[in-house]
Amino acid sequence: MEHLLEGKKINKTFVTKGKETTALSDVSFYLDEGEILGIVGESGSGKSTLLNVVSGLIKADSGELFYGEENYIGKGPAHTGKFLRMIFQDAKSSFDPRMTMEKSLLESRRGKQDRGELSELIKAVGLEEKLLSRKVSDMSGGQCQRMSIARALYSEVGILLCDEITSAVDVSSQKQVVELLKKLNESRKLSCIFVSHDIALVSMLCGRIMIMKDGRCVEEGETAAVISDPKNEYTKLLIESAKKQSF
Amino acid sequence: MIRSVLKKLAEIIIILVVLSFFVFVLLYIAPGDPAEKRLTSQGIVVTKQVLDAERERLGLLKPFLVRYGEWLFSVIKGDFGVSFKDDMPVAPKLYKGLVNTCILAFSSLMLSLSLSFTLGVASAVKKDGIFDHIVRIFSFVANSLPNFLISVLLMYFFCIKLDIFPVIAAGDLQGLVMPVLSLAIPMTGRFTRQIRAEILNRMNEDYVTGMKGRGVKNRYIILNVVRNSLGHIFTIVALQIGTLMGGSVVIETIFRWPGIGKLVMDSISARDYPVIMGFVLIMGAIYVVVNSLSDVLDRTLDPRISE
Amino acid sequence: MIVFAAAVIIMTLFAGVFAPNDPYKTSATVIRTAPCADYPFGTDNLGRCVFSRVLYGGRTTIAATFFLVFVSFAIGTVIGMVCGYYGGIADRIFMRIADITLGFPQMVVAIAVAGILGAGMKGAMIALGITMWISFARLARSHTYSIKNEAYVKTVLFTGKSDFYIIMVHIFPNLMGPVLTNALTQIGTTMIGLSGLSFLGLGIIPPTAEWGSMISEARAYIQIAPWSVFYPAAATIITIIIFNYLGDVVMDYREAG
Amino acid sequence: MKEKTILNVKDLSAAYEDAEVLSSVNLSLKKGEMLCIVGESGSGKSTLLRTVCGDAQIKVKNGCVIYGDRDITKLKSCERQKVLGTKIGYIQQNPWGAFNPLRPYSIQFRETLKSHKKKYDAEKIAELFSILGLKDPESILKSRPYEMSGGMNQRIAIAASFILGPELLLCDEITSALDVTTASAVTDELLKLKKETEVTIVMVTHNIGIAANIADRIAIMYKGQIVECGERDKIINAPEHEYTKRLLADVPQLEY
Repeated sequence: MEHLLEGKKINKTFVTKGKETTALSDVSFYLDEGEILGIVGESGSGKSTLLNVVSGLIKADSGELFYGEENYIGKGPAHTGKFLRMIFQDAKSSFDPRMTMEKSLLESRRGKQDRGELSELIKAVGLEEKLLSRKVSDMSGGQCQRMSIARALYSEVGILLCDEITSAVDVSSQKQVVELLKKLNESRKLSCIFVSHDIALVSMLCGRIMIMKDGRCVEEGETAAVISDPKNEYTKLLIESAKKQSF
Repeated sequence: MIRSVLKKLAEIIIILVVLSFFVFVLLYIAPGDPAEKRLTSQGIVVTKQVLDAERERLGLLKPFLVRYGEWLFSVIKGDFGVSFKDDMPVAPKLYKGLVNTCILAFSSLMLSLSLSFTLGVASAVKKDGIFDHIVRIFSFVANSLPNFLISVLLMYFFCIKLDIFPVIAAGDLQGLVMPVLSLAIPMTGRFTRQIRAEILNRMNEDYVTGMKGRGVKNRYIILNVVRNSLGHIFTIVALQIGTLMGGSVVIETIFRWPGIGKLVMDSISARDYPVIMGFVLIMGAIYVVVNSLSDVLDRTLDPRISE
Repeated sequence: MIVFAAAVIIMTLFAGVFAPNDPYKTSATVIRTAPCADYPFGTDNLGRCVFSRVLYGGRTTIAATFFLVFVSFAIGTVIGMVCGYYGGIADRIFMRIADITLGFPQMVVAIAVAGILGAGMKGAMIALGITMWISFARLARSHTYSIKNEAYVKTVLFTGKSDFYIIMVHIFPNLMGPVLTNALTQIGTTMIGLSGLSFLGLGIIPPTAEWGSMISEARAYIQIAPWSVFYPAAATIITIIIFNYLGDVVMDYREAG
Repeated sequence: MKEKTILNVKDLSAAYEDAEVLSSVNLSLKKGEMLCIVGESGSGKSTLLRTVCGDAQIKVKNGCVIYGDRDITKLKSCERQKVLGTKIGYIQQNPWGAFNPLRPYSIQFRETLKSHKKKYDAEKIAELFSILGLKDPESILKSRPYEMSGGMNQRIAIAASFILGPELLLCDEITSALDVTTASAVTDELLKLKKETEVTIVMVTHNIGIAANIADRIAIMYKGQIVECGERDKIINAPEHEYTKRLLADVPQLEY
């Protein structure tokens, strides 16, 4: 079957201070249309690097990346921006402090602008239209994060890459953002890769899950199956720790 | 560690070679004919023949790179050529001046460093107290005073009005006081401000809260903060070496202190190129070496600083 | 303080209006006159009005300072932004040069330039500018680098906008604040440097009025006519203090957020 | 367990410069219990701990904190220095926030102990280290904090607090900066230490899930006030306040 997005044997090594750190080794993944894929790992597991490689912000050392049939490895964000958008952890710094929300949103679309659609989208993400005239300093973290989802939607792409997008907001906003993604996934067939360190959160949102550790994918499968019957030792430990935080 | 020192050493050498090349190029493109200048200054009537002979003698007719090479080699051997003014070798003059300048610069550096370190740390620890306010005002004003102004004013009050110190510094201890003060006052102001800011900055680090939470005595906390700041304070000092050099040229000229700065100021009007070149090269070398040293020191004291 | 700064600038800018006498008119009859109604700050060795010369001298110093700071600001910011944005080998070479020249003895450069080209405003400006633009470039570079890594610039990358657009619309306006603050704090330092060089005879050449050179000239007869040293000295110190204070205030304000 | 109150916060209001962060907080601590204060960022939970420690930036507007029979918000700094550490310990969120990152642990342990006129006892340190799962205490003590991982540093910070034998330990989000697996290990070790020493612990956290698993009592903070405080079971199973209910509903739960 043809996947919407697919990565094969991606490798990436960073060199800092003359020391080499392997961030990704032979990582493969796929994303189907209308699916939300969760990637879980702790800091240094390579999950964010993977997302950056997929988005084109970082160039991989080797491997292949497919959007449909097109191999786009080595292409930068100017190219990948035609079919995907990335949403970052720090919602507040995702907006130019000197620009109004409206300008930021309009900037994201390549084609013809449509203000009617814009105000519709703002409502779809659960925000008020008057926020469009605000600057980032007058908005809360949760509002900003929903605004950046609206911005990605306005750019008319079908794939969202979410990098720890709920880590910096409080629990109620976190819940709202997750529910919003679920809703958009159903209503607009939005496909999404959702990276997080919080396996509980991912388990609520994603149909399929990938566990990463030390630059490798250690386990992958249907979320329910992985959580109820983990095969990998590390996955077991992760789930064990997560259970200690639930009630 | 050894690798990084070697790297630094190689870097210093490259910088010095580049610097010497620039100095030589500047000389090459300079207007005026040194041979002619030299002859006139010695009172010889300039004819074509005499001029050519002089040029030949000074080696001005050889190709550029050959001249540069020869000059560089003799400089490495410690020979900076002969003065255009009096045909005496330049190196001993530069050396003698350098020793005097070092006495002056080093004394004022030590004076202002010990003062500003004490003031800076104390006012940072007692932030917003009366003492801190006084130190801040003093250091702000001192930092705003050009040292040529300070020396003129000091000279007027202490040497002319009160007649405590000699107007012309003869190179002895008594003559050293005024020049040292003139150099040290603005520098103390600058250092105090920077050291105070540095310490305050480090006082905000999380571990200070952590130590207080364990009831660690203030004395130990301050020592920890100061210890961590040392590397950066050395860098601050090293970066001011340039200002110190410039300042000593001014001060030496005003107080007629027989240092290298005064020597070079006397040479500028005479277009005595070998002296000027030697001066620029020596000053550049000192600056580069001091800054590389402070860099190495900073990295040793704080290994977190990345390459 | 802004009022004082504005007053200093206006007084010197319109020196022609405020000056009671011609600053260059020598007069053998009024040599070294103590301050009086006609000559508020007295006269110098050639009988020139010190007050008028202080005003005109201020114009020279302040104009040269502003010009120098502005040129350094423009050159430094552009180079800093380009280096910070594109990175790569050119950036690394630039950073090495910047590390070395930061704090490079200006006086040594001035002496080298003056020794070869002869004394003059040009040499003094080159000597000061050679290290000053670096401070702007370093600042602009580090801010460009961090802004470039901010999520909002990364987000714009996906829209396929040109580098020029990103630099002009997103980076430049966001680094103006710190860079302009630096410009303000450089004013005092530049004045100290310029007047110091003139004092040594490496900057402005007499008879053009300039504070440093006025003090240098008058130093010789300070015992007989101390006013001809004190007034330009006071003018220098007060002006520097005003601009340094302004710089401090703006800096503190920015740090407080 | 004997129900003895060791700390009493009465009607406490406090502010940073002009913004009021705590308003009329009442809280009493029983000896030997584990109290978790749960709240979101900006709720004032960390400020509450810092007020007890006597942060110079926080101005107490009203109320008091009674420890022993004194109001510890009014202590002079030299008196406070004697209380902090030996009587009341404090550990913060940043794992690198307990020690000077550039100096070996051993010197810093010595400085800590010397400040309270106590002897350096290598055996006792080794014992604490082994409970905290730190192997090879000697080589650890020789190393410097910047070379160590966050989990290691937080464990050593806990050891440094326990070496002084405090009655009361204030923990400010001490596991929030750590990975989930490390965090749960550190929490387990802290509980082990608590059992051995019978220290009273106040644990501030934004994660009600952690509180539900380790607390005896839970206090919920919202906008500078304690909106609800009670036994763990009561708060988790039968919350009364709207905010508590919302918090419990919004926390992600492992679904399977």
